[in-house]
Amino acid sequence: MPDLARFFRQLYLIRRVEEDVARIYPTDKIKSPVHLSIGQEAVSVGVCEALRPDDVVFGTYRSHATYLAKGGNLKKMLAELYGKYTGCAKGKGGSMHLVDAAAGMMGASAVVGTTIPHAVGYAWVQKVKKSGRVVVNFFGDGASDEGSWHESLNFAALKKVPVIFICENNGYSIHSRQLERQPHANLTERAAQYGIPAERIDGSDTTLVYDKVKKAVDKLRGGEGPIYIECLTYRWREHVGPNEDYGAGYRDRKELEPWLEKDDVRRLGAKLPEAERKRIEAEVETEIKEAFEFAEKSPFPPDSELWTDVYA
Amino acid sequence: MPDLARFFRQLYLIRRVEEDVARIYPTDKIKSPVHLSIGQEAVSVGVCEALRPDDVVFGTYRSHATYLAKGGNLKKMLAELYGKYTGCAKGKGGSMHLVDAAAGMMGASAVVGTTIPHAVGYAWVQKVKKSGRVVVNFFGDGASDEGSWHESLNFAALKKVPVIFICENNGYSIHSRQLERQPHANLTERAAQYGIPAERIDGSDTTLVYDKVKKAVDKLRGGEGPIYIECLTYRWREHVGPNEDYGAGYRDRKELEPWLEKDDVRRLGAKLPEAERKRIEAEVETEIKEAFEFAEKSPFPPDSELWTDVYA
Amino acid sequence: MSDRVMTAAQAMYEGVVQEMERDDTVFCFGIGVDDFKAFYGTTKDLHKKFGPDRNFDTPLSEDAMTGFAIGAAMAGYKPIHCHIRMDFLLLGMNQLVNIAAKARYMYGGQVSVPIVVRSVIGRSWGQGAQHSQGLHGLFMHIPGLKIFAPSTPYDHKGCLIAAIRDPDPTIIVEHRMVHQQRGHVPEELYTVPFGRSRVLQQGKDITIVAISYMAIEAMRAAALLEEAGVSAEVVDPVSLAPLDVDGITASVEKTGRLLVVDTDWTICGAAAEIAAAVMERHPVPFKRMGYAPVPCPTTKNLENLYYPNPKTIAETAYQLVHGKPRTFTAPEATEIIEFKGPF
Amino acid sequence: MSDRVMTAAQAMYEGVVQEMERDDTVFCFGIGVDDFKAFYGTTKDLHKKFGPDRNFDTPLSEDAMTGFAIGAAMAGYKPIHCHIRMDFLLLGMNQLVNIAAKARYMYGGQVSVPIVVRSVIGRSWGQGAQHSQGLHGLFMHIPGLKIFAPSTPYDHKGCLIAAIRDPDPTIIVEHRMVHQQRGHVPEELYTVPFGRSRVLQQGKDITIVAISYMAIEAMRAAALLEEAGVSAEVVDPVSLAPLDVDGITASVEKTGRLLVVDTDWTICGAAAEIAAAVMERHPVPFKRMGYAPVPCPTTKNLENLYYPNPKTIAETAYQLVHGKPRTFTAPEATEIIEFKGPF
Ligand SMILES: Cc1ncc(C[n+]2csc(CCOP(=O)(O)OP(=O)(O)O)c2C)c(N)n1
Ligand SMILES: Cc1ncc(C[n+]2csc(CCOP(=O)(O)OP(=O)(O)O)c2C)c(N)n1
Ligand SMILES: [Mg+2]
Ligand SMILES: [Mg+2]
Repeated sequence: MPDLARFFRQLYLIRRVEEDVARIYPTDKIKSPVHLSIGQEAVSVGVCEALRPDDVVFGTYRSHATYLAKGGNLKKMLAELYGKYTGCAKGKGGSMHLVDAAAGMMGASAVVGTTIPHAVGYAWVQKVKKSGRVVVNFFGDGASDEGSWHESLNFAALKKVPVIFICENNGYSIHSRQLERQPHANLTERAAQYGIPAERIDGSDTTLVYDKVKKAVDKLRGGEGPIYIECLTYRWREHVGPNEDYGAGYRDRKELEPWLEKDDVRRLGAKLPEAERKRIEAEVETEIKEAFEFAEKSPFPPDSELWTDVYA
Repeated sequence: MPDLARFFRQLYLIRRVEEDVARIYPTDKIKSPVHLSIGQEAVSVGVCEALRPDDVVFGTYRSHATYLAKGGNLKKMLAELYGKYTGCAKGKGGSMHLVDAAAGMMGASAVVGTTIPHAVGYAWVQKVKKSGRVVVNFFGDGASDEGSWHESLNFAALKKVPVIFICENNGYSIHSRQLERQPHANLTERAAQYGIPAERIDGSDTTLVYDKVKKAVDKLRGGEGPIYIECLTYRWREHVGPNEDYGAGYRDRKELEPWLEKDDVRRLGAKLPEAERKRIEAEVETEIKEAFEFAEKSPFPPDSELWTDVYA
Repeated sequence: MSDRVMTAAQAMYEGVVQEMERDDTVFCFGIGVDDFKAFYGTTKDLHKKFGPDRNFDTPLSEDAMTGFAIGAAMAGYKPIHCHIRMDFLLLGMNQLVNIAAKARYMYGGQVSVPIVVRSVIGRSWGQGAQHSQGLHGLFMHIPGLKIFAPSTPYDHKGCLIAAIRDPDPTIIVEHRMVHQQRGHVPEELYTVPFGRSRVLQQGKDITIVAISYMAIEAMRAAALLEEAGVSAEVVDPVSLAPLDVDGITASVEKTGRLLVVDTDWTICGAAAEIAAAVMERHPVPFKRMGYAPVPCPTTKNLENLYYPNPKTIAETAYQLVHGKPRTFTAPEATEIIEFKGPF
Repeated sequence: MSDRVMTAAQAMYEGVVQEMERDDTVFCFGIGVDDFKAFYGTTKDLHKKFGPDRNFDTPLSEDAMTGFAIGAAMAGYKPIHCHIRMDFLLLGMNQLVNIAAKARYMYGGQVSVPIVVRSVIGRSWGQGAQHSQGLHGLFMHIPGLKIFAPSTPYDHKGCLIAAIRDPDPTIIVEHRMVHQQRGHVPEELYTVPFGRSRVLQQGKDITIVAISYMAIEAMRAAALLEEAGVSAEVVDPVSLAPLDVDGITASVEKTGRLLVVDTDWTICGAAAEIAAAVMERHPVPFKRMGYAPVPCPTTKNLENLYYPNPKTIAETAYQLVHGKPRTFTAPEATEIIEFKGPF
């Protein structure tokens, strides 16, 4: 049963964390690139709410939402963005390499398309071990251009591994529209040709995403797989960095409008009793405030950390 | 108009050259791997007969048939197999890297799938120059597993370049059946998803292949492209080397039988008046004999050739 | 001619425009070349000037796009394939190493592959392990490839033009912090030769061979060393393949000491090669500096330890010259000035 | 124990069987591992013995299959990814360099990638430019990867077991001509240490450091040199990353001369690194030998010039020791005996 309050809490948390990241960014306290998910939160929340804690996700450089939706530790995430020793990767990874193995967030890569086969390999082990655990891979419409997409889907289908491919199609790879890189906007139909059940859905509808993924997860736990879901969504801010970029020339603000109307942070919030919504918001604000304070106060890693974690 | 005598001549030439290569192989005069096309000749002949001399083809390590069908020089091919200075690559390339730029055979690579994007790049230039020339790429069902296949088809379709993708599907990659590597035997359907007109045909029927390619070529000369044709065929000998390998355990000789019946060397030969067939055969035999003599008698490259052709 | 002072990025832009005007077969392509960021400004509006076939965006398909360039080059065109990060070349390695570097040889001279691969080292602003790599050491290993790594605006323009006109596959190693360096650039078309190093500063006590951005850091170190009474000769190899071993050795014969500083790892890298090649000819005391032998950390304080800098270069050089340590005080790091985020 | 004499390929087979018996999470995969050729016999019927999930064929998808191995390793399994040619690793470079080598670091220690990559140098029988390459120089350049290149049957088994048990990504550089070498192999499970070289033959006049098949050629050269009164110490690095610089330097300190011979190119290769690392510590006269700096030609007479051989190794060593040339007469080349075609 979808728990709207819980959905709202997660959406609100992610939105507000990223808004604050954007707000703080001009201070140069975060000295590394940030790729914000603002506008795309419903995909991560809908997907991860349908998962068990011991299920596993692989993300991209744009993974603040995925990390938090999967239950990744907020303090460690912000400390990581600040380059602090208390960060999830001790400051060595930054925003593009979020990881929280305990929460099932297995890592994110800054080279587009590279985690797709990782998810397949991880899922194959679950199948062999009959663990019942499910693996999800988040990637974009741009990543779907890469050879690794074809090779990974083919092999996942061949081995029938319990992986869900979540294509977060926000219509752009940096400033290139999908149709500037692909002859047709038919990634779902392409995926289906590998014999993978594939569907294109509105990725701004958290409950819809949840329902689809929940059904997929149930199938996969029973030993079937893989499944592909293309979630249509929209990136509200610039590709990288804290700002909007509707003045840059590659897209018009008009494109944003329908997505603003479908914003589930607002839509789901409005469905909750006001007192409950306010309580959740207050809780989340406190959590965020504490996490930023934690990040601010934490120390940078000692020099010796340069040399650790290369070889075991 | 398909010229059956010409088809037969080309099929017979290729078949007989390769049979003689196989016959001579145990003498160790050819000290490098040979991947014979015996059984697959109809694809190369049907395709290349539909091309103009200034059209261009890119092949694979299994390209004896492609090279000869495109009009590559036989003497230079055999000299190349013998490692001689008079070979098409001066002995530096061997059987896996046949090339005859003057005849439009632009080269063959031993790394599977690598020439697919070359054909796309070459064809793109023809489109930009409006040269009217068409490019053909030969590759296998195995090559279709590679990421370069996906990336190349996507880009060719996006840019609408005049390239014909000829998938020579002989059902195997070395000893692996297609269905051991792909969930479904539907490469044509996959190709179609890129918006490429795609068709699966019997690759043992030279005239059929010719007709299909002829139509494709006419379209492409008019500026449309690309086109994909999957030609079903069968490799009669072992993956590499001169022998049959039905005793190796991975396939049964029964599989070969229908292909023997459809053998166009025999079928087309039988359609010709006997005198004409005999005359063609005799001519070809002389040509082959002379070419082997040429290869035998030619010198090995001088030591100084080690150092040439690296930088211009 | 102070009106001809410009950044290295502007020099690249000027060079490519002039070559595209001169030769219709030259074209640029790669992710983002025709967007408003325009590949660090170096391909700005080339599609408007020369048409959409001569400056175009691509899907994320580094493997096939490298093969596409090779095919276009085989057909007689001159592709300039642009990569915003050198790290992404790893996806094109098979085409670069197994085809581009070998095609003419394995096809017995019948085929040429005159591609230009521009790739930018993305150091600065917390790029981390996968967006900061200089990997020229990998490509120097492969016969058949040519490599430029310019450090001055003058050489940026001259190397680009030389690469475009050359019949061999050429990789240009750029660096986004070098892109912002300013210097004099002649208006006319000119080429910089392959296989010729450049003495950036004469000196007599030690030869510092420094690559790409490290040439700039080495010049800063040389200034520190001068204050300490050490006269450093700073040599920029400019061309990494072929390498000007004779020119570098001549400098070492004069100074009697060698320090190689790279924007790459030293193990099996340019620093190993330059040291070994010089030692084969003229053995002297030497040292190598480069990335710490670890992946690049993101956080600034560790990143500062990861890279050689004017202070550590000066200290290493001083030790080599005098056989004893001396501590140098470095000026403020210029990194953030030379490239500020977010990407 | 003459009954325990076997080929290096047999030693690999024995090692993998024993490890798969010991540890259920170890599995082999790669093109052709479960066919009748069985990856040079080293994976023969493992799927029958251990089930189809523990020895399986794959599509031609080197990039994703490398990523697959990484994902399986992250999930706690121990993949052994088999490549019949080292040349094909170029298609997996992105996963190996950008992920496997960096994952633990960029994920702050939370993730390990204990993959084993077996890759075979395919020299012999006219393999040409794309099927004969040793490319270990590329991988040595990258911190985070470990590399073995054994030359004895003993080390083949011990390196494989060490690689399987190691928590880091390890590449094993094999050579199909070395696969046929015979030697004593203990029955029990044992590991060969990373970072330790092996003295194959003691000597006092010159240290010949020789890698993979070149260790075998160097032993043949040492026999020729002995007849000429030169006592060569032959050192096999075994572990290329980490490299036993101390061990190699100790040998050079004893002999006073160094010759490095590689089955790879020397520019930015293992030969450059070994020479530079030793010279930094203990400068002596030295030389490097490896592939001629060209793509590998197919025809036999040029191929003979492309590779170092006992004769050229002995001549180079003799020149280093005596400062003057001497011509050696080499025994018949053994290549065709060690690997005969067609593939
Ligand atoms: C292999 C590779 N090529 C190019 C890039 C540069 N790049 C970074 S993000 C990005 C866009 C990817 O688009 P998509 O997969 O749709 O994800 P989105 O950013 O829209 O979330 C590109 C091209 C990269 N990081 N890796
Ligand atoms: C990238 C790469 N991977 C693996 C190989 C080994 N290999 C050589 S030929 C071949 C089979 C390819 O099958 P297919 O494309 O169907 O062509 P066919 O041999 O059937 O004509 C393989 C796997 C290779 N040469 N290159
Ligand atoms: Mg996108
Ligand atoms: Mg096949």
